[in-house]
Amino acid sequence: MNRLVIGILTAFITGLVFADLPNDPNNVVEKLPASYPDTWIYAHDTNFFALADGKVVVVDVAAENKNYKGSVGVGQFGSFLPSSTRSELYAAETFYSRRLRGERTDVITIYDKVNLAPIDEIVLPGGKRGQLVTYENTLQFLNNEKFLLLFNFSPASSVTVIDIDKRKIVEEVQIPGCSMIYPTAKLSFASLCSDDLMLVSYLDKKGKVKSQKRTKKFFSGDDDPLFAFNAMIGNVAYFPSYNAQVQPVDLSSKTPKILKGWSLLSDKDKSEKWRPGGWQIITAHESGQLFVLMHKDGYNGSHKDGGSEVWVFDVKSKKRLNRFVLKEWGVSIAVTKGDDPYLVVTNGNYDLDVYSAKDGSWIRVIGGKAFEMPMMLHAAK
Amino acid sequence: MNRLVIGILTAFITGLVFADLPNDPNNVVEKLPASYPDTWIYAHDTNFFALADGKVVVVDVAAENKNYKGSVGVGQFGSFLPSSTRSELYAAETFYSRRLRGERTDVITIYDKVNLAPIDEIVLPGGKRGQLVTYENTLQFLNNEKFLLLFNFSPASSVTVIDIDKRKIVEEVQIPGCSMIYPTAKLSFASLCSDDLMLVSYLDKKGKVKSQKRTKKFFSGDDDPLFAFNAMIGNVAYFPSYNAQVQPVDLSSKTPKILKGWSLLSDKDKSEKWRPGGWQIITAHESGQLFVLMHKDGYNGSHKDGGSEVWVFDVKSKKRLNRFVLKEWGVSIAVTKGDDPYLVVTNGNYDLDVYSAKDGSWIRVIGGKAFEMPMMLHAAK
Amino acid sequence: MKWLDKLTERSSRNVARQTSRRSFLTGLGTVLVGSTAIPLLPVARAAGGGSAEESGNGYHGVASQTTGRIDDPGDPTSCEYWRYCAIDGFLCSCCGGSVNSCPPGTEMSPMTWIGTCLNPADNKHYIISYNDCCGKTSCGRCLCNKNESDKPPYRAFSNNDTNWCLGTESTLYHCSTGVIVGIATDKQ
Amino acid sequence: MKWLDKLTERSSRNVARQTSRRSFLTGLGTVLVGSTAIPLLPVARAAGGGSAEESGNGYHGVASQTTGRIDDPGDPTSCEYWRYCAIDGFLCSCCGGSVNSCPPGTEMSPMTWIGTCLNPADNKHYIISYNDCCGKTSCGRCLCNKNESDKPPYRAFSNNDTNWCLGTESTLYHCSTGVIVGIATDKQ
Repeated sequence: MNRLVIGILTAFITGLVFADLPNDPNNVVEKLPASYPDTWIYAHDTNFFALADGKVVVVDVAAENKNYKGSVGVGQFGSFLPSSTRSELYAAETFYSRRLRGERTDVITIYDKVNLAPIDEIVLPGGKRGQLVTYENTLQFLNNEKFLLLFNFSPASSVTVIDIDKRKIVEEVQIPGCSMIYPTAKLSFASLCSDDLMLVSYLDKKGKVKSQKRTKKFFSGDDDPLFAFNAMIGNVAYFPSYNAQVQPVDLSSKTPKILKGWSLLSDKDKSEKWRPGGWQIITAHESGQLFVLMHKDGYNGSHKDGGSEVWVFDVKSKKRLNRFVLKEWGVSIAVTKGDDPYLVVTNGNYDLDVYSAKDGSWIRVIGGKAFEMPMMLHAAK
Repeated sequence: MNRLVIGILTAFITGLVFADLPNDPNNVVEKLPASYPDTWIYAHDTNFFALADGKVVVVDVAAENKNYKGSVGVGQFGSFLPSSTRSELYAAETFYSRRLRGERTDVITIYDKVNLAPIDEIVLPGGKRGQLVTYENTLQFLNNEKFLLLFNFSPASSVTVIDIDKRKIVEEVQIPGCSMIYPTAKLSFASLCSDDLMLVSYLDKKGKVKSQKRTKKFFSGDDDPLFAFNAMIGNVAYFPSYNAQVQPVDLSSKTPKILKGWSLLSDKDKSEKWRPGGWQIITAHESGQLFVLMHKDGYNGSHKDGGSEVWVFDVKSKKRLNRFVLKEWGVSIAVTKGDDPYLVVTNGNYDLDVYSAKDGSWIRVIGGKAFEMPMMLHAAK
Repeated sequence: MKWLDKLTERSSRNVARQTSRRSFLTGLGTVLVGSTAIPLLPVARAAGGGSAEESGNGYHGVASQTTGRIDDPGDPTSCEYWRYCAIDGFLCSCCGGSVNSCPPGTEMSPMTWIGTCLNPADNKHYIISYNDCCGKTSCGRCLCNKNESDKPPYRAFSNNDTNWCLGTESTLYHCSTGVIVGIATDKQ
Repeated sequence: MKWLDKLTERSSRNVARQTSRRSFLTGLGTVLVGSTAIPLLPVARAAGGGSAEESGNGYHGVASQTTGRIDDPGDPTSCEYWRYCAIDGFLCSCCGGSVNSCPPGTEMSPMTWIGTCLNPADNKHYIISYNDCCGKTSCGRCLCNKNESDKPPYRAFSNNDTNWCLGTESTLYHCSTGVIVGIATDKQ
């Protein structure tokens, strides 16, 4: 616009007689609904450049605008889990009296969803909370969310059982040589072990351990390890392997049923060395679709490289339904539930790309330094 | 290189008979000298993207290689001061029992220079430590480094006096309407005040306040405020103003002597609206040279914009000696002491550019995500 | 809470839109023509090409908003929005709050610094209180620093270098609002 | 302490040098030709032009080093240095330590994860202990992630996702070393 036009516009606008803008209301703090829509996800920002200062951001991936809803602090390799039966969020963290040093206090903080404010905390003794780059299965529910289970690593492995109704620790289950918490039936959970099998721990109604049992060996950690990430469809957990096998495990009954595995790859895919890679490399939609983040030219060590495509499989037919070429290189993926699911991808710039999970069309990017490194995306379940 | 050449080279190299590399020594932690060379500076990274997690990095600007010597945590708008008489560093910080919230503890931590490890701390009561984007004059020595003085803001202003020999708080001096600590004679300090003057506080030998006195008004906070940053040459503090005046204040005697000010600008400079701007916008060399970070086309609000040039002045003749055009836009500047001084510039990418302070020639860049935002550069004094 | 712009490489790429001339970035490959920054260097130029992801606010991955009022013009997610003439921090409008409200779980500081900004719609100056929202870590989104009539710390209530998360349960700074608290009658 | 590469815009500009093919960045405007990444997109190309500031290690503002030994070839500030075949974190060589020592004021973790890396000088496999240095905040410099034979967390001592600042006074992770602890006799 030239100066003349600007002048005319200015004269026009300032010629209007406006009443003064009213003073704003005082001291307003936003609130969120008691339960969140299916299109809201929790993006866990591990923040490697200030590891103690991680956070979880609540994001509405369906909204073009005002999609950053709020945040809670979850730092120092913290674990996070949203409840689906209570209006609560759980964050397992480690604090020091002098931020970086001094006295250590491990805590599970309970936040309410409406105010994203802490309402209580459970102090964890022993300084043994497992600190890993954000994994989903380090903090899990059991018994219809009556129990909260936390993975410990000191480097001895164990699982702390917390009664959330009472907000009390009720048990510590030793799981030597094993890792992670994969809930099976109402009162039992499995863990993946270094000797290529699962250890199943059975609890009683009070959360005390009753017994433990090892499955047979069903994979090879030497030759083709299963990722510790999986995707759940119904009660079946789908574990991908480094070399693109899928190992389904039926977790509906007390003792996991190891189902028949299959390969994600055609002969052509194999010759091109397609493999799963990235951080959170697998996700699913309840309709029976599995989404896997894939990269070409895989090699020993490429399993965390991320991927250029997301492949969609039907778990019944074991057929590939779709192959989405990502707009930007992907690091982690999650799919929202419901009839109009979104595929959310943490991209290589550490922004979130939102795609249609139906056809892979790109919809929007959500970022702008909202996160340093949103490694883990929790979709509502 | 083609495959053949690589093959030949590989054959050649592997054809050499090497002894096995020895095992490395175990558990080695580096140490630093008890006093640091003049070419080492302290870069205070305020880290706005994780404010609680700031730090100070010790950097050897004279070294091309291994110039990152170590770091200490100084977060949550912390203040930092290196000793020149002891092998100690002082950091004033604020901690919370749950990192972001919970019980507040303000502390001055004492680090030893050799190990960059905390050796003691002084707990500060009252939760009133002044939290500002890093300023040099919020933490200062008095009485040949026997006293350490810390600025408080709650929003009442005061200065806490600490006896470092005893590591005990000895006094709190109220400085209502004033800010910062500019040491004058052995047992007194000045502060800049909202009513365009300095308040001088006089202590006794134990650090207790004896009396206070206000200077006459000598600048205009309304029309042309003095920056709170200054540069010291001998006992004279040079305060730049927003509009490029320099106000020298002689701090050698108990009561500051307001010297005659002068302008940094020629008529041509004025017509081009050159002004000081950035964060730490002024620094000096003991030989009598003043360095000011300057930008063109100044306006109301440009005083933190940074600058494209550093102008060098002789404070005796009040003449501009040099005009260094910076390789990258500058944010903060500091000059090291000695015969071969360096001009260190925090640039717009938040790396450090190192120049010769003699001729302005660019020497090296030090960065690589070593800092998020090194706003304040402390050179040895 | 006040500070200077963080210049990530991203922001230096989006220099033409993300930053006004009031930024360090003017040194990084741009030249000022009137009030518009024109990228000059190859890097800036390569990245300066607009795309659907770039909203008018200049923050990649942050969609524009409006106030919904013709007499309160502009985009509250943009550093150029009129109320932000002396703001320094992350815009709460990008962080789960709005121009006059704090994100969930933060606490609005009862103490503030004050600016006086010109509303281009009615050509009146308003007194803006830059209340900080406190108690969570840095939001990180939409960092914006404007310093119109900002004074040094010895004029505390006109200073935006101070952490104004004062009188709150926690002094952790999260983001800043721009709340209208009155008309500045003594300005033209 | 192990993790994936942080991709700032800076690193995506320096893609050809900073990252090997073992990086997310291969999706951001590069294509692999043999073992060399060639930048394709204009942004990458504009930034890819070498300058004196860019040392061979690919980290802008970090000067190269050598071990001083012909039988220990490479640059300990480069992610491509042979000992780093399964490292994940900030290289202590860039942080005031070295390939086998911790920066001042940090504590070396007594527990580690183990990699087996091929020394190209003698074509032997060495057992590398990636001892973390702990007790200060993230160094931030020279982030490097390689995962040769890295296993999931249930094979804990071959896993680099775990915070190995264990058994130290503080579990804060600062940087990682690559300490030779032996020859791998069972590898060719």
